[in-house]
Amino acid sequence: MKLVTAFIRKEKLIDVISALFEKNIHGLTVSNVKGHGGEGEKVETYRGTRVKKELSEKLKLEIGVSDEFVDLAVKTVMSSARTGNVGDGKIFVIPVEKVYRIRTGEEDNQAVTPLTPKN
Amino acid sequence: MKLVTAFIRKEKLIDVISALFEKNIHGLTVSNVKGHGGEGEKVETYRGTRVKKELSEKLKLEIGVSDEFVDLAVKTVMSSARTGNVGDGKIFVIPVEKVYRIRTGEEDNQAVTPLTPKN
Amino acid sequence: MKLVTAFIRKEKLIDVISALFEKNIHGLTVSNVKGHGGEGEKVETYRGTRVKKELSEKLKLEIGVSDEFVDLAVKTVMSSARTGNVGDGKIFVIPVEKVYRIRTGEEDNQAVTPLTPKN
Amino acid sequence: MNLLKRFIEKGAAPLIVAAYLCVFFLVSLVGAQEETEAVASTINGADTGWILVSTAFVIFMVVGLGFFYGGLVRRKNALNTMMMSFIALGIVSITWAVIGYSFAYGSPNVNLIGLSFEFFGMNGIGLDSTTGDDGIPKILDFAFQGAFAIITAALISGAIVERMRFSAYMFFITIWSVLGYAVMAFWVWGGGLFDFGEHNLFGLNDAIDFAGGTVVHINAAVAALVLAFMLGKRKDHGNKAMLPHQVPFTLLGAGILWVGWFGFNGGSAYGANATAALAMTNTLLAPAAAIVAWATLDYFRTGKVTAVGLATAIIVGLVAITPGAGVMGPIAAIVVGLITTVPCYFFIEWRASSGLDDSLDVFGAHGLGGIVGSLLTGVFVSTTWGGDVDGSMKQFMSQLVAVLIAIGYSVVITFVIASITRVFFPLRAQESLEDVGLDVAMHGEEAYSDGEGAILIPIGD
Amino acid sequence: MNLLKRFIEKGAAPLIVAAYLCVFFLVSLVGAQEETEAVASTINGADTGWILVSTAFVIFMVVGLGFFYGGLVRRKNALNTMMMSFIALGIVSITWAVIGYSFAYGSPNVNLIGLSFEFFGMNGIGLDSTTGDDGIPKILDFAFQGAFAIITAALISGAIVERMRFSAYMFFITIWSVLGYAVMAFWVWGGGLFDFGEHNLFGLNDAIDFAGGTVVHINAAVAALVLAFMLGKRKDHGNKAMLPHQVPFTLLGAGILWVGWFGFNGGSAYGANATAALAMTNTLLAPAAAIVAWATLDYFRTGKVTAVGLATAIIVGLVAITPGAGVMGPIAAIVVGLITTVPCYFFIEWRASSGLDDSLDVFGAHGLGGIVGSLLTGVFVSTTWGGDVDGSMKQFMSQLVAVLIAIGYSVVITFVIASITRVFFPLRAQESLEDVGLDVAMHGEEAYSDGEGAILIPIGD
Amino acid sequence: MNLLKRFIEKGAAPLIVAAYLCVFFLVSLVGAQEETEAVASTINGADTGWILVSTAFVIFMVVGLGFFYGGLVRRKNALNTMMMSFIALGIVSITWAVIGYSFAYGSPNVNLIGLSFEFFGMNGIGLDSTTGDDGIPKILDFAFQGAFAIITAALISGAIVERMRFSAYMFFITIWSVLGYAVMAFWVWGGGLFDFGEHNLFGLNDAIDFAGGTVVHINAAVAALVLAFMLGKRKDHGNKAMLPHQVPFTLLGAGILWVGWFGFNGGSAYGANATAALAMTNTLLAPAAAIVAWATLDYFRTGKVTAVGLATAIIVGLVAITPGAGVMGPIAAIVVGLITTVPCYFFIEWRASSGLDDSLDVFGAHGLGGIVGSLLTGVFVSTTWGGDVDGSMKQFMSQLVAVLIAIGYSVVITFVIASITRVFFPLRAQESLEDVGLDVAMHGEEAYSDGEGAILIPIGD
Ligand SMILES: Nc1ncnc2c1ncn2[C@@H]1O[C@H](COP(=O)(O)OP(=O)(O)O)[C@@H](O)[C@H]1O
Ligand SMILES: Nc1ncnc2c1ncn2[C@@H]1O[C@H](COP(=O)(O)OP(=O)(O)O)[C@@H](O)[C@H]1O
Ligand SMILES: Nc1ncnc2c1ncn2[C@@H]1O[C@H](COP(=O)(O)OP(=O)(O)O)[C@@H](O)[C@H]1O
Repeated sequence: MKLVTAFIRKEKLIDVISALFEKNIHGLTVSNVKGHGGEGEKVETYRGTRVKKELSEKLKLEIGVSDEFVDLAVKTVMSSARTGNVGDGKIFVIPVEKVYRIRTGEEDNQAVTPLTPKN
Repeated sequence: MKLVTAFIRKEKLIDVISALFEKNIHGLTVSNVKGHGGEGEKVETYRGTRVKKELSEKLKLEIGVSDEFVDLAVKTVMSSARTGNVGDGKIFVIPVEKVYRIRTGEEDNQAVTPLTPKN
Repeated sequence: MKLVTAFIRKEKLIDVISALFEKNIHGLTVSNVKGHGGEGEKVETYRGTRVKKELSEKLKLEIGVSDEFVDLAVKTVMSSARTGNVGDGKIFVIPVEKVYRIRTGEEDNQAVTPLTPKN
Repeated sequence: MNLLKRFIEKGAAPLIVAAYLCVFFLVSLVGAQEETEAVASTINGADTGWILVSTAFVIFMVVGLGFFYGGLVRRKNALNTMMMSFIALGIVSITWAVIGYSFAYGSPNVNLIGLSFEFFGMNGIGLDSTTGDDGIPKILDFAFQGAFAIITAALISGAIVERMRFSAYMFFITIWSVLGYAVMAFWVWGGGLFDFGEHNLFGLNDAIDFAGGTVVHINAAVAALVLAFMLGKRKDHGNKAMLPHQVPFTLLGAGILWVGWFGFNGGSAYGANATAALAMTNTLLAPAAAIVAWATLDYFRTGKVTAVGLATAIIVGLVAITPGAGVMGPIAAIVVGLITTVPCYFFIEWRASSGLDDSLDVFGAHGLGGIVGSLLTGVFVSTTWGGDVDGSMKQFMSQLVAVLIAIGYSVVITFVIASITRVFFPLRAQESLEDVGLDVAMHGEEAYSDGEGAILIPIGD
Repeated sequence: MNLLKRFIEKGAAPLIVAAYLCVFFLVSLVGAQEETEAVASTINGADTGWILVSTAFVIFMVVGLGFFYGGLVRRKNALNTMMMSFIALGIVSITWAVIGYSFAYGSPNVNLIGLSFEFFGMNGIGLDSTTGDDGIPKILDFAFQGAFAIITAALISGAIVERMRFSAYMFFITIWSVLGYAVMAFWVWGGGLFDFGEHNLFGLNDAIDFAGGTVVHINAAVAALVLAFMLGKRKDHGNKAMLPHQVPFTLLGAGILWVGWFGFNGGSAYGANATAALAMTNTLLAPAAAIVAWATLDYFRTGKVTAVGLATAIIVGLVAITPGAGVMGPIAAIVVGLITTVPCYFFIEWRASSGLDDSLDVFGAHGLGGIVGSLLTGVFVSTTWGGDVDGSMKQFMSQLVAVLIAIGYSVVITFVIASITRVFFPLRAQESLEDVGLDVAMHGEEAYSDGEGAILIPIGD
Repeated sequence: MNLLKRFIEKGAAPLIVAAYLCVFFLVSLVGAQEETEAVASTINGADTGWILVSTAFVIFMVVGLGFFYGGLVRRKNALNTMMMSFIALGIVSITWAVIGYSFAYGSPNVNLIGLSFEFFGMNGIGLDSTTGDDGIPKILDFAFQGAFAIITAALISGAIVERMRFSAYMFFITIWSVLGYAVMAFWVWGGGLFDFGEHNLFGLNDAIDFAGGTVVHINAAVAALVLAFMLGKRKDHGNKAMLPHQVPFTLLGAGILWVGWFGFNGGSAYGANATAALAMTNTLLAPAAAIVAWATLDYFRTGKVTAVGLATAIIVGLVAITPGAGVMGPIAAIVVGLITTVPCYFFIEWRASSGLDDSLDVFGAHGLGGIVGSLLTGVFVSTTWGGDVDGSMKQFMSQLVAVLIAIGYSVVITFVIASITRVFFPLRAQESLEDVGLDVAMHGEEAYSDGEGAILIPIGD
């Protein structure tokens, strides 16, 4: 199993989620993050204080999937989160050794996704 | 070493933390996330705008432990975070290659947990 | 490739970021977390309610780097985030199987860092 | 069965409104003819101006209360808590127009008790009517006193936040604002029961309540306590730390309440005169003294002066001076502020760890503060400062008896009304909703939303 | 080309200010001599006091409006939205001093239309001048009416938030506050066009607008609608859920607006008298009725009483009673509140899912509410309650004609001014800035900042 | 040693309170007899009404100030900053009652300087006493002027937020409100030093300070500066970006301050008269002009009109017009607003990058604004507008001398009081606490808490 971890634009979230749902990938977690990549900096001014904001608001998506779903998840995120402008983000695929469903104690593949990917 | 990563219910946090402390697991990090799993959606209305909220507020717990602690940590989280209702969350066990304690530069097992698990 | 994941003090962020930039490491993501480690607890009082705050505010840094950058990233974070007092945090080096740049679809090393580390 | 329940739940509110509507239309037909009868007496512009302002200030208090309370609850219940204050502005204004004002200020149907229908549906209140000697338009008296009714009803909510069903709350205050508030207002200010002296009751003097210590604060606080008991404590009470989600709102609320209270107490002089000036000054000094006392206690016990404590102290000081604001000297006001703080401080300390889930300490602040303030009014009232009598044991006893009657009545009537409410609506939200939070559960909204993961539902769905 | 554009963009504002400065200095030289000419009549202290307070209250409304609107937008546009209200305090005060007041209240240059230069640059308004019979210092009348001009301009912003360019907005309201607002104020209150009866127009009565239903609410709402059309809808409108980022601010704003409105309507009685008292009471009861009605509709349709809905209901009720606050009875006020709520409720429901991006429903609340309220004033106005006439079909028609003229003029003038504005500034922010948010894009600030990742730029850089 | 220190730290506050208590009880015994002696003169209802309202407004300013300042600091210091304003409401009210009012308005013990004990412990202020010609109850004068003392003390806090120890601050303002504020109030308004003309000092005219430019703003700003110097700069000053954590609070605060200032300046006319109306209008126009000027400067320099800038401009304009609000014409007020903005703007720009950590620019806004405003009052004061003199070089010099004396005295007295404070409490919080934030460190609370990771401590622990 893998944890597909993507940093994406805030305004793309709904598109990405909807795309994932369509592919039958329903388990995911989102968090607010701030990132620095190739994007330009913003300058802000508060009275005499001028600051350069090095970080822009992004979202982090964590999607735990069984191995056969990895590619699908990556592709789905990639296509739905892309705008083509700098700042679209990255996807990291992280290995996972074990997965448990807290409610039932089920392990591994049972705990993450439906059995067959829907294309 | 592993990073035990759990997505749990907000209201269960204190129970989980206390349970971990009892087992002598003290190093952990919590963050606010929003997740989608098997839970039902909520509908909200703001004037004429009706929306379906696909995400519910959850917490993410990251617990870096040495290998002998993994099972204990997983079990402790699983039992203390369980309500039995849909939405209890998942635990992912992620491999870690190196751990460092920033303060001292200590590495690996020294950096994470007490040497012997307390049952 | 690795995801260098560090939990650091809030007030050290700018120092850490600047240090990383100097080493030509520009891709990173920051998030607000709360952690428990060796630090003392704080007691707060709200009317008659007294509480022990087990968690202190920290930041989580995620830096996706190609293998040759791992050590540099770790050392840079370690030296710039250190105060020497309890609570400086930990660094976890997590293996990554694949990295994608969403904008272009580029993979792996191309997706993360400049090709040669700058010392 | 379920369907029936749902019908009642969904149907009750519109039915009430429909009833209002009918009543009003009838009344408006009748009323039109009678309005001109009232004998015109001269309006005093200066006094009227001050009461106009005071009315606005007391309405502002309701907003302040919403924020004072709203900041103290958890994020997920912020709107629900604020709504309990704001909805009172709607409901109680209307009940006050229909019958509340009449019960409180009409010539009594039942001696000592009131229940007058003289001003039913605002009948008989014309543009030219005044309150008599005061030279205030009667219609302004209606609004000013109406604002008191609103804030009193809203005060109750502090004890039952984070668990009471909103529809039950609406139903409850609809009735309570009439039978709980208006009736007691008659006893205190309309010439009713609490004019012990006038009616030769128990050989006591008239109980003094300058601006509403008994009828507003004790009354609301006791009602709050009774409701809290009937509802039971929140699921998390005593197990989990429930911290104020936004203390600045609480400070803002306390600040607004203080400013509004200048109208509450100052306006109760019914004119822009020396008594109003005295009430104003006392309304500044008593909370100031309470702040100093509370901060000292805080500092002494924990080494830290807390913001929530300071906000609470403001309320305690304001409540304490309310019954005597215009009848005692400023030094006495300071003393009242200092003294009252002590029991309130320790009661609130104790309450938090007790099983009693008066969630935002309505009783600790308004009840105890009102009681101590009322009793101290019997001690410090002074003819030098415009009181009808000087402080005495007899006056103290008169105050005590009034307080006891107020408590007793409030216990009974609140219990009765809540029991009736229970017939139509479960008083309490389902336990699982407490985890979700009442904002989403009762109002389908979140106080602070970033819209993440929210998908627009096209109309028709 | 780009340089020129940049010059115009950056240069326009200072030029305007420079122009102001010149005008004022000239005026002040001239003015100094003429000021003493006005005939002193007696000032009524009580009435003056109340209007002093009312002025402060109406200014407070602008703050309230900023929060009402600011809470409803997304976090990234919070400051931009609030700034649209706050900047109006600066700009419109000045335009009002230069020429607005003169257009609205000077003796007309053009019959029925006004455009007087009598008080140009506040010329001729001295310390001793009064408004005549009222016994209010003329300079206070200036400030009180100026506050109305400010709030009217600020109201418009609700329709165009989250996408209008700030410089274009500033330019627009500079002109609109004079040609859009002041001109119509003359028609309504200065003795102009809307005094149908006096001028024997169309065989109608004078149109009644006690506190500004047409000139403030309909006028602003129609202007808002026109601007919204000209700007087009937000990029995300209809695709993405755009939720209020901080509903407590919206409640706070609604509360402040209500309190301020007591000065708006009550002050429009121009004295601390029975009419002010009536206006005050009606300003309490109509929104209360609107709350009850809105809550009922909400509850009936979705089972949930919403906080945003309640805040909206307050505004709708306040708008509805504005034109008739001091000329109809309190029961009528309740009825007005109840009736007006219904069309506003359903219009706003519908609007959200339509293509019309009147983002914060300025038209649904102020436009529709103002129209229905104005028409109902023609029905419920009553001599018993101080009106000059009783409700009648003729009065209803007079109201209707006034409403239609107001709408027509507002459409035309807004279109013209916005078109002129467009010559100097693109009306709309670049589309990509809508994603970033206008706070950063237009103001270089964030409403809520934790300073993370912010690096101090040394001066000189 | 440590124990002793701890005792002093923890013990000082209660001892102060104990002292208060003793004083009051004594006073109340004595006072009771003397109260009736004052000669009753007629109370003017209209004027009294307006001052009642103005008092409430000035108290509201303190709330506004807390939010203005509170929004500008970092999240972790929000409560501490707000508390510095709120605690002043408690402490200064009491010091004002004990001795402040007496020092400011009693007949002087020391000629020109004051230090009167006439009204010690409010002795001699009865229900019937008035301020004489004004027809305002003396006790209202006490409250109204007390509100000025409170806001002045609170203003100081802006320079020392995020690092001053709270107990030291409390101790400091306790003394400063008497020796810093009340003494200078006597000089300006009580008939003291600054009545140069009356006392034939330096051949100058009486210095004009209509509503408190010197005694409130310059005085507080200089004290702020001195304290900032004595404390030293924040650890992060100049290294790290310290951004306002909640700009909407700053806008709210500025809005509330503006509204409250109508009472501050308008109430300083001591009546509901033409001068009050003038002061009101000028208090609208000067900040409006300041907004326009500031926005223009902002726009010209960075292309962006900032919200924090706009809020600052409001304050600058308000401060600038304070000394001359009731003695100059409205066009002059606009000019004052425009002119004063320029130096304040550039000073504040420069300050941020200097080593001077006047954290929230108390000096830049209140000091510089007050100085320029005071001097311009000497230029623009006009008998046409109710001034005693017309603007002249001599008057300008009188203003200048008054400003210089005010600055000099404020420097000295603040230094002395802070040095005394230092004996009992370290002025500054430990450096490590600056990282944690003073909310947790000084008050044991967080402004915004989600309760995560908070474990309830059972009582007894
Ligand atoms: N190496 C990295 N490690 C962690 N996060 C990264 C990394 N590179 C980019 N990100 C995240 O992705 C976001 C967008 O990346 P950026 O490099 O600007 O996009 P692009 O790939 O289009 O140039 C950043 O704001 C950051 O949150
Ligand atoms: N595959 C997954 N990847 C990442 N997070 C997940 C995944 N599945 C569930 N979660 C997280 O766990 C939370 C609860 O999961 P859910 O599936 O509703 O619980 P249950 O296992 O009881 O059905 C979700 O809100 C989400 O945050
Ligand atoms: N085992 C762990 N797993 C996850 N996070 C940890 C762990 N240990 C420490 N942390 C994070 O690091 C922060 C500081 O750790 P702490 O142990 O206090 O520092 P130190 O290593 O200096 O003693 C904690 O607040 C927590 O966020």
